[in-house]
Amino acid sequence: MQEVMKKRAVELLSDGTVSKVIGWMPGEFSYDMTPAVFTTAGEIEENFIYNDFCGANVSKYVMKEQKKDADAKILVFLKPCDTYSFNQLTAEHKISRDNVYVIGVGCDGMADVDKIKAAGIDGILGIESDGDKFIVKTVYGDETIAKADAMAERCLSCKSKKLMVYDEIIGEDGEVNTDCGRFDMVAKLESMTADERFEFWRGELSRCIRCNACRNVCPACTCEQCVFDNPNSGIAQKAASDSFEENMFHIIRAFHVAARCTDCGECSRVCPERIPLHLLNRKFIKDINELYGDYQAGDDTESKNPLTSFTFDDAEPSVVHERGNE
Amino acid sequence: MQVNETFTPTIVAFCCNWCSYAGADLSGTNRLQYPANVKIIRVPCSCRVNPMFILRAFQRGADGVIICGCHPGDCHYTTGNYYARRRTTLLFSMLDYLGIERNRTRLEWVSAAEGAKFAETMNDFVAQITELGPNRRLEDLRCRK
Amino acid sequence: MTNETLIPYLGVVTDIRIDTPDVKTFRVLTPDGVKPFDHMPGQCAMLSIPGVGEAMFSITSSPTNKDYMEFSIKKCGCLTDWLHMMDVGQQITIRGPYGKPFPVETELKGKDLLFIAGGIGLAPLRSVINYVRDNRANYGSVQIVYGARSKDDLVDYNEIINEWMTDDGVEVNLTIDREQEGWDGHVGFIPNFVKELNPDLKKTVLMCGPPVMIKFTLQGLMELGFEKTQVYTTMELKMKCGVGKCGRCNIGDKYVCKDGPVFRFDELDELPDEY
Amino acid sequence: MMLYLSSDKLDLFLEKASEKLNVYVPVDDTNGGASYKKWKPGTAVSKALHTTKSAKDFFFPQTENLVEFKMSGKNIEIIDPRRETEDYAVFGVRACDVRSFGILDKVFLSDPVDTYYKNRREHGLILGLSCNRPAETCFCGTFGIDAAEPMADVDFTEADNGYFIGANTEKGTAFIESLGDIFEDRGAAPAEEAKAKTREIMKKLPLANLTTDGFGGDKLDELFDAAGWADLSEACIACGTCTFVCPTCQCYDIKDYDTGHGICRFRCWDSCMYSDFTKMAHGNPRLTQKERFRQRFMHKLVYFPSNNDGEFGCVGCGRCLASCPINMNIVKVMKKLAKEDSGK
Repeated sequence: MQEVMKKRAVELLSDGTVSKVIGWMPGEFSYDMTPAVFTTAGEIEENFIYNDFCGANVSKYVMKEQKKDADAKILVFLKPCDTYSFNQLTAEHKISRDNVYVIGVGCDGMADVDKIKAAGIDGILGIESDGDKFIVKTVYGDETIAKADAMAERCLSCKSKKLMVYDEIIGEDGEVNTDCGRFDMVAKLESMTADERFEFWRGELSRCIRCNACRNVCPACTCEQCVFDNPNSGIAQKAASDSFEENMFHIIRAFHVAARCTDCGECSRVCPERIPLHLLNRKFIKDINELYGDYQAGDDTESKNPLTSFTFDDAEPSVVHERGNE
Repeated sequence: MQVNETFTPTIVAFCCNWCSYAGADLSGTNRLQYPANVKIIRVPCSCRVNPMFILRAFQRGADGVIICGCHPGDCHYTTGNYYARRRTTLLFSMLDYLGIERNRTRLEWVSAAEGAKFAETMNDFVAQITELGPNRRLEDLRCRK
Repeated sequence: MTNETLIPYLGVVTDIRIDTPDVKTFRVLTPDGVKPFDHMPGQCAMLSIPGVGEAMFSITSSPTNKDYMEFSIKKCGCLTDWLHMMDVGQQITIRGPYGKPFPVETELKGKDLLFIAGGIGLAPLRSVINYVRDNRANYGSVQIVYGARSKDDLVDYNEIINEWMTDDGVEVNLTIDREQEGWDGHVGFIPNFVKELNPDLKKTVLMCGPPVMIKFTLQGLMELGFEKTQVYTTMELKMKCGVGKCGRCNIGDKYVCKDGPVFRFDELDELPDEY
Repeated sequence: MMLYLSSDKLDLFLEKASEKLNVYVPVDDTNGGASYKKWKPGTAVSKALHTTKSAKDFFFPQTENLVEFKMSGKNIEIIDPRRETEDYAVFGVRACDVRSFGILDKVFLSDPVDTYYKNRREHGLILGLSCNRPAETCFCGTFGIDAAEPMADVDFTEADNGYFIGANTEKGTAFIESLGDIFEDRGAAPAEEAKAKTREIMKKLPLANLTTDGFGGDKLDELFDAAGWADLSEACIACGTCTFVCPTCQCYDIKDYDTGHGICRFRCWDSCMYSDFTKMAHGNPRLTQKERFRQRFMHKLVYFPSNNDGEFGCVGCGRCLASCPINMNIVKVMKKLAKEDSGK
């Protein structure tokens, strides 16, 4: 896959279709790839990499590059979940679609090194892909782990392997999976008592260190100045000072992206404290689906966001009081 | 949750300028009683109530928050309350999801002519919050006196 | 009073003088009616209104003034807006003094001095000027070049006219940016004015003002033949702690609050251009 | 001869210690990380190499109240909110974190002393634990740290189904003596063997050859203007993860919070990666992420050594390598800049 991608990138650069390529460059180990912008064929030949650990959603970098130079022609490689974010950004006029050449990259789920480490494999010197296994060389000896066991948590409940936007495809396009079970955990929480839910979320959110990684990485968080950074908002706080601050930050963060969140799972991926933040976003998605009809942000660039539309016979807020466990 | 007999809750009521705020006025001129611990904040429309307002009310010591707006179809700005209805529903649902007592928040449609309904709603809400006890799950400890 | 660095003392504003439309000078004493602390010219203090903010201001009054401390403050942000709104008798908090002063007791002793100030940039220099005037025997000639946008924007105009200009051995050159009715003095920007004045190359220069003025005046001085070792300035960056620990006011490895705010230009030259 | 405590007696040791002071131990979190928690009977000590956050919280907490103000009319009352700090011990601190305390000391205990920090520092007892299974992200050796010898108040070395214990400070010796006879005496050979083994593993790690050549206080000009910063900072998303998990990052912000019945002035960790870090009413000297990104690494590799006799502001714990959302970190910075330097 990597070689095909490299070849196409070099071709598109040389024939002048694009002037910048957004991809990944290698890290120190075999799993720490960094998103990168390439401008020459030489750089791509030398440094372009794509493998199971390139999980970062690069759609937001398109926006960043277009801010620097609105007319630059950009080539971007998008995985299925990234294409949803890309569509959503296009719908919100944050990205000008015309100047982007999208190569959709088929995806069978990305690996997460934390899962490998959680399986007790550490001191990693190198990771090789071998069929449905990874062979992990470590200072403590070689280990093997099934790819299924090393798959990122978010990929286990992948909603769709279908590429929603592309100019061409490398690899194989997949299907939307309506039976992915991504709301199972939300439903499980809903079925708990209020006290249990409170305990669960205190346990998770109290670890928050307010590093803002979840906000900054989010492809839906595109405000010029975040309300939490605005000294005039009255809530600009850097402190993780008190349970209220943590609750407030995460409620508002999730609320501000409600109905725009494509459920790409980046927030949970980047959290250094591994707080399952996607469960907040998914709660909103689930509620929207149940109350206002199925809606998937990023499906296309045309349909109307459920929070900027309404029907005359929407449910009253008291519906919250009537269902589920107290 | 400990229920204190002498507990007097602090209630914040966001009232739409065009209906429930006038409704509150009407209930006053009609000498209808509603508790003095309901603090009314006038907003131009129920749709103006940012979720942050609700959270900050709790932060600053509110034990319950109620939003009052025009009946669906009667919005001064035609559609504001329809948007408010969706947003508030989602926010209330999220608060519930986080384990915050679901009865601490409420949305009611009260028109300018419904002075009696306003007083009745407030009395009922205050009773409900009194029963729930003080807000402990969404309070800012720094603000506790 | 405590010797804690981050816990401030209490101060009372006993007098507010309106200098220009956007500059006021505040006189600060402790609640007991004495000067909060001793300082040297060029040093700063952290003033704060709790709940509004805390910020670093240069101390405008001279150390030789044993009765009170003064701060000339321009209205330009959240805290300064608040300070401008307050009345006499308001308590504020104050801590300091912070930073290194102008080397008035060492390198500047016996020198002929040229002060160049633009706008509110007079605030830190006024402390030095009055210190020098009060210790006249220790220094050579004093020349002051001061400019502002208009006549109304000249800070301490009365003191300049009535005290500095009448002093022996003090030459004051004022300028404003644009022609104005009732102004028969010089009109023009400071960098050009300094060149026109063609000061003696033996003089040591103390300069403060907006960054663009400093940049061009320094260029002018170099063209006249001054050395960077002859020119001092005072810097400002965002500060929170005032004691070199909060980590934001650094230019390279130097902290403005602790190693500055007074720098000689040859010292600044060694630091990266990030200010 | 060394003191020895068998593994099954660790709980007894923690219990005895808890009678004298509060003991904090690393505990596994629900989602795979670890963090320090106060030990209670039944608390299981984590086997993790690192806690997610470093141990700097104990001396320099993420948020702490500095001073409180009561406002009435034109008058202000200043209240020092501090209460007496209790004695406490932190168990399981690795060599890198122990070194980081020395670095923090240089900032907070230099004149003028930060009394908030000093107070906590003085009440704390550090129980170090030598590493026996370092990870690929470890590079403490680069900064002259021996992963096998934490050099804390008391060092614990795992060997022979237990811990070999040695005190390095008077405070540590007094603490060990105060616990009575729960330890036995044993020959130190197994401990030395374990340490030697750790040192061997350290040599085989991928970052074992990383050096600080080309960095230091005297390299200011060439590093500041290095071309590599633009590429390195390209992908940075400007979050504060690296600074907040870092054991040596100590920048803070001071803010006021209106509680409705007073003003509480608190300080909290701040990150040079944030756009408002240096933003003032009249502008910002660090306008783009490149400058902010550069500041963080210049501080650790140039400014800090310049002001502290050549000591670097990094201890090689590897936390930023493990948690950066886009996998950019000090190792990549050092390698790229060193390469650029040698290419000249």
